[in-house]
Amino acid sequence: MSKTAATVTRVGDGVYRVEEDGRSVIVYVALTSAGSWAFSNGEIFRTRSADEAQLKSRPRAGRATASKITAPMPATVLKVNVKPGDTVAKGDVLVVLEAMKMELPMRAPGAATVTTVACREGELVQADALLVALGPRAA
Amino acid sequence: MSKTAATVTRVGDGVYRVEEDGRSVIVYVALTSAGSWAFSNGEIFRTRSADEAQLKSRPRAGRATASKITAPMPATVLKVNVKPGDTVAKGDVLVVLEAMKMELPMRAPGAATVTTVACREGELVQADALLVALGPRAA
Amino acid sequence: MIKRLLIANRGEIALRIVRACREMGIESVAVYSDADIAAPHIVAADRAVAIGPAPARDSYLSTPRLLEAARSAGADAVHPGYGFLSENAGFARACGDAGLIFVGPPPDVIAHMGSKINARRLVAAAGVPVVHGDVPDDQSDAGLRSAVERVGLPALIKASAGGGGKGMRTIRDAADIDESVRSARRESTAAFGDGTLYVERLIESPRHVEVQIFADDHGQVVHLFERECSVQRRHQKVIEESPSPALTPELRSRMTAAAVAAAKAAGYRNAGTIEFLVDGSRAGAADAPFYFLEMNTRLQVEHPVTEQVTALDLVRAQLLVAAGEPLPWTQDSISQRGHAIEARVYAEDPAEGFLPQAGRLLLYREPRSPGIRIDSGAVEGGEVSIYYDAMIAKVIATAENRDRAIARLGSALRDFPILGVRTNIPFLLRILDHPRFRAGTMDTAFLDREGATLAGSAPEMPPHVRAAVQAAEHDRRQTPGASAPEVGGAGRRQIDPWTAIHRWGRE
Amino acid sequence: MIKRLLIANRGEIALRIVRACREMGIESVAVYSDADIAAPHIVAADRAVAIGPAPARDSYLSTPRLLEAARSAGADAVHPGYGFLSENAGFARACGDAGLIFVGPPPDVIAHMGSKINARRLVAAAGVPVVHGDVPDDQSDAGLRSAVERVGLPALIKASAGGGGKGMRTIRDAADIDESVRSARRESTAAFGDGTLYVERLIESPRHVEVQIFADDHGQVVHLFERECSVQRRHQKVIEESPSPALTPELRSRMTAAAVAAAKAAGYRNAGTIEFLVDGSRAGAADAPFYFLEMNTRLQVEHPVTEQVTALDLVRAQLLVAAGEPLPWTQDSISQRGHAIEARVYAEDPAEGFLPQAGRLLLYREPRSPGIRIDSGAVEGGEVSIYYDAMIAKVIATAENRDRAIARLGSALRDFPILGVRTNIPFLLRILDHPRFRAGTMDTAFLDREGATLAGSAPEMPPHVRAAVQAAEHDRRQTPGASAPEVGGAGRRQIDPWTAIHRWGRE
Repeated sequence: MSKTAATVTRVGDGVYRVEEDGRSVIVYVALTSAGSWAFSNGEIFRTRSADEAQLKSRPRAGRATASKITAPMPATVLKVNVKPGDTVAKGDVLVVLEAMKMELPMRAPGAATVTTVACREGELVQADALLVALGPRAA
Repeated sequence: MSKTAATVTRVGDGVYRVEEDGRSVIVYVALTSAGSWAFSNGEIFRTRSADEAQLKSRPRAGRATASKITAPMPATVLKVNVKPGDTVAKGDVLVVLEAMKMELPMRAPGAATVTTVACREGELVQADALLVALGPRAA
Repeated sequence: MIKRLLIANRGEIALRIVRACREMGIESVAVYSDADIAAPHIVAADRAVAIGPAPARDSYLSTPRLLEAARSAGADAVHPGYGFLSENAGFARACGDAGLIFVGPPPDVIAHMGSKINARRLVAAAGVPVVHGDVPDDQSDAGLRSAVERVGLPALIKASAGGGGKGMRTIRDAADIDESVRSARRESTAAFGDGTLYVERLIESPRHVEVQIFADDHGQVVHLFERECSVQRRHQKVIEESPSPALTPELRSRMTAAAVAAAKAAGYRNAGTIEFLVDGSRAGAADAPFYFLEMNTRLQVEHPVTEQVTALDLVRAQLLVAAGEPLPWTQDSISQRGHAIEARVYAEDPAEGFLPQAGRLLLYREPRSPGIRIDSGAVEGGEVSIYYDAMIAKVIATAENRDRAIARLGSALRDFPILGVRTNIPFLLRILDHPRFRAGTMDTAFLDREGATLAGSAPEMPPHVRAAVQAAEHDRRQTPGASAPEVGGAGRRQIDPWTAIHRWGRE
Repeated sequence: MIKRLLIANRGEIALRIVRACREMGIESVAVYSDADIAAPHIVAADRAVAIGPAPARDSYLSTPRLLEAARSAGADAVHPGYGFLSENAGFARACGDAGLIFVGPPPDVIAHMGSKINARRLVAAAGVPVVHGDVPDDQSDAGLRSAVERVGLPALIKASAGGGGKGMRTIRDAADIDESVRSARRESTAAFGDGTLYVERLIESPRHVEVQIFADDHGQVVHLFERECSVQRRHQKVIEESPSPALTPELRSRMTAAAVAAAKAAGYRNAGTIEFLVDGSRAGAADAPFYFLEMNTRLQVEHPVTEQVTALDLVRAQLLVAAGEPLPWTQDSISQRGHAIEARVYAEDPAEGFLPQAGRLLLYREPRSPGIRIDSGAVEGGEVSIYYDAMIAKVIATAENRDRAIARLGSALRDFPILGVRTNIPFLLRILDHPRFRAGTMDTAFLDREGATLAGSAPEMPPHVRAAVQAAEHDRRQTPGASAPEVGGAGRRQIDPWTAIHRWGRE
């Protein structure tokens, strides 16, 4: 786009008016050590600080690669459906977590054998905690 | 009253819960160098710091003693009805101030003679500024 | 339809108009004086244009600056709000000459109804009752004296250009006639540059009841029922409500019909209000006499009570009608349901003769509760300026009936902390508790009569409030680096209540 | 009348009840878990009692702790709100045994309507249409198989104790019957300790329309019209409105009559809701078939939309009726006017499969605008806890008609900044813009069908947003001592915009 100048004016606690060609938009900003949050006109924006980003570049919460199933958020372990040695198929529910009155079923990403079960029913797990480790499906 | 203990808990920015015998009341507090403000259940409370108090122990704004008429608040001088030497009767309007779209008539507290007029029409005066000084009524 | 609207006002009404624009997809252009650069109406608008220094006469009252702002922002319409230039025919005409849609009635209608004498003649000719009175062509002292004698005492001398009680005198004793005439003429000339006076018979203990009307370019004129505005101090409305406790259904239909007749006679367009006096001694009677008082050719401060009981959006309708569209309602689609009461929160000190207060809002937290609407241009940390009026907020309570609305308004006001300037909230609460108000029998003299007792005096801090202040001082010492020591300690977001508990043993 | 009410709940509904108490002069007693010590419902209440650790089962779901709190606070009544123990007959009975007024229906009614099979039998006997189905006494796999065969495919297997879709299975292919029966039984037993199942014919693309009813101890049963709740995700309501775009006046009167009949048959008391399915393929037709779904024996989350279109206070009426007083309304005094829509703002990430979000609300500013009501228990600096549900606020827009209400809700949501946790606000806005929603033709499968597209994905920061973030970072560097660096600089009350202006040249 052509070179333009935006004027940013702080008009309140975390509230910024960005003015461009006479038209102004309000942007709400919150900064944390983990990165920045912004809200404008109904859209939510987030950028992560370097280390956070690298932290989050790990397998997306609740998904599995390197055959590790991790907790997407702090939660209570409601149900553990597998034990080491079990063979599971894609989509099987391995563990059911509960947080904020919602059940979060943790499913197998593909056919595999359970090598480790790292959580107990009733226990409170933190975000990114290992729940279940999977190995290759026994032939 | 009998000795009781009140528990005060800060529950927000300037918001305090005062709990006594299980019943709690919310008090909003703002502190300034000039003293403290408080609001609770529709009532407004104010205490002045020592120097402020002494400052304010001067004639109540807009009233006159020691025959000085002072501005009750920052205002514009709309009209000056008197000049030095004029004799005035109790209730005569000496000066009309304007602030916040309201006319504030400054009246003579009693029969007197105008000794000084310390303001000009159109000028902006600060709170407690001298407007008119009065002397004893010439016999 | 309007594409880009310049709002020639500030504060809560500017915000109210910005919100209507957003919902309608109209771009809003706010204007600001040097005192308002970060004001909420500027933050909310799509565009903002500076129009000059803080004093209103150099900014919000300056027609050339406002027109220049409209031009530079590319606006195609102007909404004047209320106050400032909203009833200035010259401004309306100048907008039209500049090719801008003026959101309001035609300039000549504003001018005509702006003269109380002309308005009185016009509505009387339309069969609307006016107070028995006399408009002398001979404006000399003698001419007015004989007019007073023809009307009879007690009488009221009024200024044709008058408003807000200026140039108005009550005469009960014939000996006072000449002095009253002269002082009224002096005051009127000084205030309006027009000393023309007329005389009306004094109505004892009147009720102020006004009817909201609305007219479009397509011949439709409707009313939106009444507002009761008898609770006023020195002609300044303090509490407004709808429906009026003074009206029977019969009286209501007679008054609304009269209001529509007056609007038609005036060739009115857009939103307007017909103010009536109802004979207080007969209030509640189906045949209580009522009289035309004046017409306001703009949106009223108290329009929210009408919006609440009718569930209609008056500002949106103003913009539609101004753009030449038909009214979005027909008379029989408009109903009055439930009860709404508005209280105006002013920065003033009732205990000091209602002296207006200026200063920074150290703490400002609006109550939120079902049935509570707050229209305000204030924000915590903002400034109540000496340059503009002292109204901080309008609190509007809506409920099933009048008693519930009063209870709801009361608990909202008790939960509306404003610190840094004194407000009339304690005064408002005392009004709500007054038996006369509860009974709905207040007249326009109610506040001026009861004012002294209702004003109250600054209370001493009770022990529990002192305890809280001490805790705040303690917190301030604990958090020296706090950005906001004024409001007793660090920001909300760092609350750890367990560490913030204090115990105060006391006698 | 009730003197002191214990509110056995938290968050926005606890606040809602506290406010009703204040307006009625009833003392309110809030309860709090360790996670809620400084929560708004605690701040607002007259009294507050700690009831245990954060997990609900040890606090808000603990009957003994709640009863002990009521005893120690000297309460004479208990309002359960919604969720938690609100539909637990045992809790209602325990309150009664403890001599406390339970604000809700009698325990046996809660228990009876809690069994979907019993409720179905009861309303059917009262002539209320139910979906063609079969309740086999033989609960074996074989017994259920033949029940499915009698009903015919496609069919729905449901758990008698069910709710929220648990223990429910859709069967389109006879080959799936046995597996569906077993898994439904397993799920139901696990969730409710009761594996009893029944079979209903599947209604294709149904509308969820519910009717608010109210009954007192004096034989009066009234309805407060309907709520349209078809916009739901996995049986979780997201947007509710009244009136329903699917109902003709004829259908409305048939459904409300059926709801009143069901309530009478159940010997109901206080506020309740009859949920119906309307055959979506016939929606908009006067003779569209509708079927009883279930009865909710409590106040609904979405009660505000009914309050907005009827201008009645449901919580106040609940308290009056619970105290044995007659309903403050008669059926013909209740009207439905205008249109109200509620959107539930959840802490969840639509782009990540609607994963719930917990965390601190770094910034939380509610929009204020005429016609916008916000019911929320959230506050800036507060915590969205993993222990409770993810609803942050309900935004209710009321306007002259559905289109205006949608526009009003949209601009309120665009003006509702919540930072610190992701919310579904962008998702809600996309729903409001969806042609199917605009047309009012959505069925209960709408969101699950369109969910993927509506969920969207986390957007990149556009240049103007980046500029604001850079300005905030600049301000933070400028004010190292600020108590609240999280929210970009010093507190509101120290704004000096002129010193806070930055310029960003960019390509």
